[in-house]
Amino acid sequence: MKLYEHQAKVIFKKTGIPVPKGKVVTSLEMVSEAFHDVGGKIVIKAQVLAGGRGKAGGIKAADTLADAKKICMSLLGSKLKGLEVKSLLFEERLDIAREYYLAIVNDRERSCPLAMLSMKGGMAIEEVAKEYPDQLAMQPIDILYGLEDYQIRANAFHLGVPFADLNPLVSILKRLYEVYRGNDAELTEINPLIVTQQEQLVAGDGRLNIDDNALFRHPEFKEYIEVGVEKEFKAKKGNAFVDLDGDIGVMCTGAGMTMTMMDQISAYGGRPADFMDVGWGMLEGAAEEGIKLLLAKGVKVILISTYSGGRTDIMAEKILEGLPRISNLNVPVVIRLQGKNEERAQELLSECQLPYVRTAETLDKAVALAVQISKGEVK
Amino acid sequence: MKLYEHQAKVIFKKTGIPVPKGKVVTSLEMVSEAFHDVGGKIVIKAQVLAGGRGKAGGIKAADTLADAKKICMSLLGSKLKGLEVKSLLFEERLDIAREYYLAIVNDRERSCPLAMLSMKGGMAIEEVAKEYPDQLAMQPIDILYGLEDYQIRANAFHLGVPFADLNPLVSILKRLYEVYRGNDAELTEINPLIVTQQEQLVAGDGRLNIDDNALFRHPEFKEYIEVGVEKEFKAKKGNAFVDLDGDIGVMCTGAGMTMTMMDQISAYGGRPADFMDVGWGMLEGAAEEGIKLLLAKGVKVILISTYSGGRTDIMAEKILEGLPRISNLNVPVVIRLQGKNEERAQELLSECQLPYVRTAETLDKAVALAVQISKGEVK
Amino acid sequence: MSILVNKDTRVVFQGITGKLGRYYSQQMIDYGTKVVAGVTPGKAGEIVNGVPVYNTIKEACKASAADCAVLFVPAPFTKDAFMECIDAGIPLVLCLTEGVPVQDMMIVKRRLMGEKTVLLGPNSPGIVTPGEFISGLMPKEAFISGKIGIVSRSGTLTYQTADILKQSGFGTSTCLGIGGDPIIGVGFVEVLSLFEKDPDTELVVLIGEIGGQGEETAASFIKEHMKTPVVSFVAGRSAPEGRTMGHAGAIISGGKGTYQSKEKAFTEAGVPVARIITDLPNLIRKKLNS
Amino acid sequence: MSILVNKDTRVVFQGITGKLGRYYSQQMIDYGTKVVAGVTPGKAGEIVNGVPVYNTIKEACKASAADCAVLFVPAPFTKDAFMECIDAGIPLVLCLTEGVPVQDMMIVKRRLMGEKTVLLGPNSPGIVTPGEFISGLMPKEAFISGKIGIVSRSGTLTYQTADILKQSGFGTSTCLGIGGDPIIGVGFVEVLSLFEKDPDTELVVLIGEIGGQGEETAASFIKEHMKTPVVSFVAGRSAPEGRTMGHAGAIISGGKGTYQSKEKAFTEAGVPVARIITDLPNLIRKKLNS
Repeated sequence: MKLYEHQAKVIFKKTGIPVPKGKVVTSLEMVSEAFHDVGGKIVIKAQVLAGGRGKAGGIKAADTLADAKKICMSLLGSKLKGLEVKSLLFEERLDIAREYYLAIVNDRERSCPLAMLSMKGGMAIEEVAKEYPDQLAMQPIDILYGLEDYQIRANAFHLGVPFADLNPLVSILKRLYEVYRGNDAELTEINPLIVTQQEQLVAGDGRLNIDDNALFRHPEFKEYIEVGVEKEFKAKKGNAFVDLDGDIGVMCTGAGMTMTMMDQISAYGGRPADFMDVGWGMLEGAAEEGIKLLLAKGVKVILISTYSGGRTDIMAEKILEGLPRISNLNVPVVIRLQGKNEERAQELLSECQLPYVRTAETLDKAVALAVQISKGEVK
Repeated sequence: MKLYEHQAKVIFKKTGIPVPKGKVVTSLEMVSEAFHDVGGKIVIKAQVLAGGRGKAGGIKAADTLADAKKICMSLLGSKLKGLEVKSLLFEERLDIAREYYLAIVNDRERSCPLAMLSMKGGMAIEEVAKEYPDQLAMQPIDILYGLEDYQIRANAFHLGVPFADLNPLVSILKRLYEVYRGNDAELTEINPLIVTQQEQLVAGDGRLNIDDNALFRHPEFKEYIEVGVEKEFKAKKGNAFVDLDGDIGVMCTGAGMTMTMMDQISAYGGRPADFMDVGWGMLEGAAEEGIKLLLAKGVKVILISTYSGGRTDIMAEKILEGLPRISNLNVPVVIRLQGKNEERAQELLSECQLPYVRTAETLDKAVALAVQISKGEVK
Repeated sequence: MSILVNKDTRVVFQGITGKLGRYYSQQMIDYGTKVVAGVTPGKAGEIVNGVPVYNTIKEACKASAADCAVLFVPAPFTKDAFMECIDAGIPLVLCLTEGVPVQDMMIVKRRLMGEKTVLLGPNSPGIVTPGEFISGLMPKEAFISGKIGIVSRSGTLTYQTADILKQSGFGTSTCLGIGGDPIIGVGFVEVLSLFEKDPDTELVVLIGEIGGQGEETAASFIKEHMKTPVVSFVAGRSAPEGRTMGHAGAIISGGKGTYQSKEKAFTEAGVPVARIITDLPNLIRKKLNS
Repeated sequence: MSILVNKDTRVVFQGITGKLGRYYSQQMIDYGTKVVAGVTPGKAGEIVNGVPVYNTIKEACKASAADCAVLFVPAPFTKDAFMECIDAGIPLVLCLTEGVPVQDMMIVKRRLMGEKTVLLGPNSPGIVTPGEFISGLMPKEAFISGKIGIVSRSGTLTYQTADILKQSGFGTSTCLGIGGDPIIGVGFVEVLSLFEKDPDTELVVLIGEIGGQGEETAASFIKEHMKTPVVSFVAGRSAPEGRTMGHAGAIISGGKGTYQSKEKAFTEAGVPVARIITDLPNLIRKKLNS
């Protein structure tokens, strides 16, 4: 899960990383109090989970309460990079002397955390990596020992960090690593880390993405979870759901199988409406929930197709049990179930009397049929 | 530094280890409120840094407020195992079903932490080790990985821990390791860990000794430091001071040298009044403070003796500068300074006109002289 | 011949007393796989599916001379189970669990350095040597014995592939899934080098997916070190960037882990890439006849 | 001959720009020891006592081919300095710092496993090969060249012992203090085995103290592996139980680490124990003549 800037900064502050004075605003009524609490000249930042907010008009300066009100009226509830702006962060405006980029991320290839440091703060890191690769220091971290001071110093000297910044940088990057380890982060980033004219180092922005699989260790993040259709599906025992814009509703078990199904649909000229891995939920009625979700999206055909190491006979039972309960089921449902106990599964499907059910023996045939139906070539 | 039971339990609680409901009482005025706050039947425990408090009469049950008042009157300000009782802990009384011993300690020989677990809770661990060695499980811990669940389980099965206690024991011992690591402990112990009749596991007692050298990482313990003559001496740039009961005041640099001086005094029939390692303070006026401390104790002679890698000429200067400032100096001061720049040091000493100063060239001669003075054989 | 497992492999089954554990251990036994011990803390002395249960992996190994651990353990406890197995010195550990935290796996990988334990998973569908050894979720229906090695990053695709091969008359020597998580035990390269040494594996089918650099690394290994021919399929050709496709590992981000990059690497290494998975038999035939 | 250090040893001096660093590095240079580089973060390019200063140990080693690091670093930063030295692969690291936290040293000891770096200290007074190499706090006044090896757990006692020997005409091959902390780098055993291999060390004087089991372990090593004769002194015969005698390591607790136990172990190993330190020359004479 991805935390918003203001949520990340709460954790930064708790870990000892200096952050600017700030207030979250979610309605126009809060503007006046927040403006005075922060005090002086402020900056107003739209809280959306996307980079490049500044360029997109999501970050504005306000010198007066009237300014602040005007900005809030235009930003709150608007769409920024396709995302609704539900809250704003009012922050004190800083006098910037220079900026750094700091991050700790998962390094898949080395199976360890990776610290990143650059003096090109404020730029997107992908750009820095492309345009100034020699100005981006990357330090793999032995997770058993953590990030050592001397490692940070060596990288800082290499980049030419001014001596005055050395010790505070070491301290802040070590704390960022604490944030990473202490919260099971996949990524945490300060971009930019601002050095003010007064020589104070302050986190100008904050990113913190938490490993969903580790949320059991962090119940404190529960309140941050935003309900959406993907989360809802997972809560109802599904494995994963990604919304796409085609017309063939895909339901599968296994991530690889689901992607392969989408690939085959595309290769055959069809358009998948989604990525849906029902997983073990297929044995426990999640298929029914999945079909309802697909129907609500509006698809031309539903393709339930898998090759499973779970009992496909039970999957067939559960699917056939659930289908008649779905009152608005008005599109054909192509079913292919192969794998453990597949003979019994196919027997059950062939005995089924539901008019909208089509069966297929193999992946190939099932996809071909679904694509044909989506194109209106077959019913 | 050693924490009191009630201080240790505050940290236990913060780390998620269950502790009984309790209140600290430091005066008779607090008894009534504390008694009612804890509620019901209570136990009153003298807070002193010594084992075997129960047998020594430092732990008493109270069923009524009158009982509690009586017990407090007798305990507060009394001496227990030679230590003044300055505070009491009022705690709810638990119905004990069984007891465990849990500890994490430094394992010097293996250079790692050591977890200890026994079903002989409530006994002193030295006794358990001696009388029931097979009922004490010891688990060395790889400090890079920490204590693993499976290690605790294997030890618990080996000891015959009932299944119902298994998971809570694993959880509490892991948290005790967190206490150890998170607070730079030298030792932390729960003895006993009580299993109540209601099958709750609760820390009945708590010990937590912090590594003095790591206090810079734990400013929160500053408020726990009790001022005493030893601490005061260290604050005045001395290295270490241990109060003994002889009549020869010993002042040295280096722990090994100081012990060796004491050994040699004893071998020659004298009695050292102290262990005093002035350390680098010898170059910075700490000798003067040390002499005042020894005079306040009342000694027959002061022996300043070392062989140092620090500049002994500066040591001589500092000592000779400080001596005339000590108005109550009424015993002979034997001085031996060998090591770096010793020629200049001995020159300075030989030029000294102070009547109570005696010099010696070697360890042997200095000790012999001090012992003779202490016995009145020489002046 | 085969790699990693055969008819002599002796399995200790962690979590045998649970519902899933009972079912899948029985499936293994029915197939003829030697399940010699079970482990569930606190259940020592029980017998499940005819197999004695112990409290700890170490005890079970000592009593049964097991050389392979199969773990059915919930994700929050998987790291501990790995540590217990590595500590016990088990040569092969197989883990099906989904959802193990990434930082837990970083620690486990670090622990494996210099140890002899081979870890398959987590999130592996299992490993099969047809007629000799089955484990994990692998449905026996998919496999016939033969000379094709299959290694896959995806679970269901592993058996799907075996079935597609079977329909075309190709059997497998050993078939295994390395798991779809970002950090896993053995990767493609380790498995490929085992297949390369196996005289009875004539060709290897590699099933990759988008995300990470595992396929690219495998391609350069194949180019430099393998004589055994390899054909491949990479799932996710149609997946959009920046969205996690079910597997935590299956994501294209920052322009990395794309289908195009993987296809290019394989093609340069002389490894044909099937456009759709059902094309694999054709590619195999061509490769074997060339 | 000598152990660990000689006239060819090349020193990088960490903390050379501080007041103590300037003084003690100059002492070394005056003695003839090769101080080839200094390190203070942020002071690269400076010259102190004629020695060029670098920002990091790695840079300093690369530029100067140093093979020994001498650390003058405050206790809170000592662990980091150790890690930097081990990472740089320096063969010998010498650390005088007092007051390093025990858990920091546990991590350092773990890091040293399997590495070639030999760590002397922390809280070591240094190491001397008379006429060739001096370091740490060692006062040159105490040493003349000879055939006695000295190894000590205490700082001041190290040179006190050398001086007592010198007064009786005995010179030393190499003299070093391993440090009085509970957890240290090399212990008695490692040093004894080096002395055993040194043809020019005819006898070893071991200076122990109460606390820990280092002396007992040394005694059993001597008994089993040493031909070179050893005599010893153990400080703390008159110390009370349960009180820390200055060194965090010097404490008798729970009946462990007593003088009696150490004296017994040495006596059983054929190592005479001096009742007072000034008896050492007599014991040496007897031992050499027997």
